[in-house]
Amino acid sequence: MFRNQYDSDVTVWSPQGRLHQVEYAMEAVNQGSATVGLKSKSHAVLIALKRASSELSAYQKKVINIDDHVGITISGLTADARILSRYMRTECLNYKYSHDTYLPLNRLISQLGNKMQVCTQRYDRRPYGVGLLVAGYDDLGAHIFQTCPSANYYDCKAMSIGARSQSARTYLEKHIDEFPSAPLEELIKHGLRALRDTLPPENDLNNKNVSIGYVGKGQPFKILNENEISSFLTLISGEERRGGGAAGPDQAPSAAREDPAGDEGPRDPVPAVAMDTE
Amino acid sequence: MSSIGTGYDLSASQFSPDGRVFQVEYAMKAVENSGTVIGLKGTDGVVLAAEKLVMSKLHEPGTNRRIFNIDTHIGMCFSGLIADARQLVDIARKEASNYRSQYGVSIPLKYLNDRVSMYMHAYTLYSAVRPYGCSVILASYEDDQPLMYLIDPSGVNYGFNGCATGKAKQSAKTEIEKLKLGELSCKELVREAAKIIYLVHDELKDKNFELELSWVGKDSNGRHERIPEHILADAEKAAKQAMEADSDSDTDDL
Amino acid sequence: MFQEAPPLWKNGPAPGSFYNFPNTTFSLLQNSSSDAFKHSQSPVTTATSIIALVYDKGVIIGGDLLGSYGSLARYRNCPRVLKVNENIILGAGGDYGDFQYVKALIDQKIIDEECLDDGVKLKPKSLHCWLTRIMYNRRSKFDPFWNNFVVGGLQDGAPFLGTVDKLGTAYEDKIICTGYGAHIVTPMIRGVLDKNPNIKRAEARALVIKAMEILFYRDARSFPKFQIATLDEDGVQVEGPIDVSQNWQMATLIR
Amino acid sequence: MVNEDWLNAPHSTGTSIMAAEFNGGVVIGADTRTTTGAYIANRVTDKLTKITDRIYCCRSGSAADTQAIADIVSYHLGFHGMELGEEPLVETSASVFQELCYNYRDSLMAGILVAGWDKLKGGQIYSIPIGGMCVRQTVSIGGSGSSYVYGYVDANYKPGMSKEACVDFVTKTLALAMSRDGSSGGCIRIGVITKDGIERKVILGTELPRFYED
Repeated sequence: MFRNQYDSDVTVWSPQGRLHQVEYAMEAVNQGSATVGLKSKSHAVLIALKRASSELSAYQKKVINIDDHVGITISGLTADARILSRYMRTECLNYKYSHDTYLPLNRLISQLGNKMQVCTQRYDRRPYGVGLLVAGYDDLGAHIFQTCPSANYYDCKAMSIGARSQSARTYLEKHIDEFPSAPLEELIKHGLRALRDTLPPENDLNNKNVSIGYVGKGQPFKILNENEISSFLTLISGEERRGGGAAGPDQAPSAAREDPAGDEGPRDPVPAVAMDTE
Repeated sequence: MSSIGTGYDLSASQFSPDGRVFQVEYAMKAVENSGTVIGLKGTDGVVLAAEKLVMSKLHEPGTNRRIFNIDTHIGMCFSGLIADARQLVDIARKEASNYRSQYGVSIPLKYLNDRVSMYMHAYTLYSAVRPYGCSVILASYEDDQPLMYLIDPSGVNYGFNGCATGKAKQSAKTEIEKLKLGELSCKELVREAAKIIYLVHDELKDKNFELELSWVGKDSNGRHERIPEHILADAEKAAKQAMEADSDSDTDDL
Repeated sequence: MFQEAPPLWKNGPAPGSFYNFPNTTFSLLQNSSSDAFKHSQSPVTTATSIIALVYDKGVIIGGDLLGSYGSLARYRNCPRVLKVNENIILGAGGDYGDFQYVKALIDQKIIDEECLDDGVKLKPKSLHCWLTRIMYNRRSKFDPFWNNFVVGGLQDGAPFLGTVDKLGTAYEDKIICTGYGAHIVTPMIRGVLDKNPNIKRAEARALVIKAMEILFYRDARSFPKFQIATLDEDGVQVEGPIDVSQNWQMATLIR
Repeated sequence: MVNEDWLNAPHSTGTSIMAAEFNGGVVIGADTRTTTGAYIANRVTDKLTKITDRIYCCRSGSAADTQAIADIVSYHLGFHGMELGEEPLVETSASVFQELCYNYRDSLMAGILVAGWDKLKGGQIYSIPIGGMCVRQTVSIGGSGSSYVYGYVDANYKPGMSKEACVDFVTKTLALAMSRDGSSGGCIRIGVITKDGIERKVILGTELPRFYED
């Protein structure tokens, strides 16, 4: 029933020096819908694809406000993300109460990292099954951070996580040099294009399934409403789509599990080597 | 490792029939999967160097550093899981802070080394936790005396004049043994350290890496600091030149 | 109800108990609300006034070096004007033991920040706010830190000057004098600044030196050796000990 | 009865204590009187208490409080010395004293001089009065008798004295204090702490210097 005998617990090292439970938790991030974060010198933008669990349900919230200077998007287990976001909110508030200023982003993330690490080392815990993209603006400028269930975190120029996010990352890498000087509107357009690349050809972005949040110099973190999203979507609607949605072989596993139809029956997870041991 | 897979290697609180604790040995494997770090003790200080492998061009350069400050006079670098290492950094900083608040002076490295070792060792005793997946090197300069220790996931520690851990620790050690550590100053060691990291870096398996260097000693007024930008650039340039010269002479031999 | 006394030192034994080894996590001096704990605290070894003001491009803080033990001028080298980091200078009056305790907290805060090495540096407003919180917190336990703190610094390039007292009352001003100084030299300094709000550093320094002289004449807990800290775009400078230049000439006019 | 308060009064080392740096170490000294109100409970007290081989403290205030503190600190530093593998510093010792005196300042009556020698900073003296502050001094006096001799100390202490001159200075200062302070008296106990450890002696009440009577 186990894939191997070393993956039962987070407290068990495999003979290769890997932590399978942590790697499986990393997979939970790939199950979530995609989300994109990118930044210029003055702004950090988060763009997320929302899912509805059924036709009758509302779309699941993906962008969460933490403080005036920080917001996050999530991919993975939403309930776990809620715990993390409550923690981040508390930390930001406490710092503001005691220091009369915003908690610098890198300190927030490093505290969060240490909180998450504890869950990767104890028998009575499991890793948080969620990845975050954190956008923020502080004295050091705009930031995009990525956090993982492994408790690793990365300071990114741009990043995408979630299902089929490789396509978005490809887009981001290709345009990475344009971001630093891009105005906010261009930044959002880049983000939307990157996100659109993760969709299969038959689907498209609309003002219901897209969430946009941004923060910047003199701009508290703001989550756009449907009308505002529509106006940005029209800006990229005429453009030709790239073939990102036709999942290449390299993304086959995550794309398959993304399929909500689920008519293939349960299948073995195929985890990538997700623990970066740097 | 004949006992692998016999079921005696699933818990840190379990010995195998031949008297080994496999979980600790497996944790060492995680260390060996990671970029190389070295520490060199000279006449007037200690130099730490790390090979930080770059995973993606979307990441900001100069982040996720692998060398940390623990106190003004103490530095720590690690190889292994960065998340685990950051937890140890946190513990070490708290130890240093508590020591100052109780005893009114900064913590001696010998004492800190004992405490961190004890802490890491405690994680090799119970099935409810796993051993730390990292080795750390601690370095300081106190009372005009350079000091360096290396702690393994087992909680075992040794004092060193020169040490290496991570992927290429064997070849790095070979290089370090060629140096006359007792005679070199920090300024000279900076170049040697850069050279060694460049030399042991595996270009085929890991494409990009960043070189991190720090020192603590006379040149930094007893503080543990990143190496100043221009000295770093010099050392890196010299290392690259040495590499090129090396490959040239290789072809000459043919 | 019996309550275990707090430990004698961090993670150490409580009075009457054995040494707990290791991993005991007492927090220092924890008292539950049901504890009847007598706080008869009043200051013991004390320091007197702090003089501080904003000049055109920076701030200046002055204070003497005396630790008084009642009326006994017992300790003649108690520095209480200091550099916190590149952006902040601090002056303190009141109980010297409490000051040393708070100073240790601040020093460690700065070391912690240096260790992070993340490019973010504590700013004067943040320290002022933090001090206000701890001062108010302690007065709410009826066990105040018996101090006046004066925080000076450069906040995003502009001079900042703020103060907190033992009750946690805090405010910012261009001129802040504590203790006897508030009564005796504020009017003199205000008079100068009213005429010219943008005095130069040298003038500000002369003003503080004059204030220390006046206080030496009229404050029985003052001392003729003091320190001055200045902070502006040229960085932090802590000078001293400086001697008060005294003039007793008028004594000859009295007969 | 003139005074019955001694029945309930605490034993207290109404005292004259002192410490002074010289070239090579420190000299510590104290009188030997312990009083309970006006009654002399002990006329040959030892107020120079060992903390480690090269660190001593001079106690003033409540005898019970200061003995307890000294016991705790010497236990703590003994433990610490073993962990450290070398002799604790004088500064460390003072810091441990200060932590106790500060944290329990509302319940303790203790004024302590910590003096000793370590290889880092040589001879050192730290004064920790009631209230729990701590400051290093080159010469320091404490206890009720000290009030009478501040002037003498200010006038006669010279930095870098020889051992003999320093012992003489400490002895004379204490003799003056004891002659004016009713709560101090008896003999003088002297300790000289250098890199070689401590050298102790007692000057009996009959042999006290009487230079000031000339």
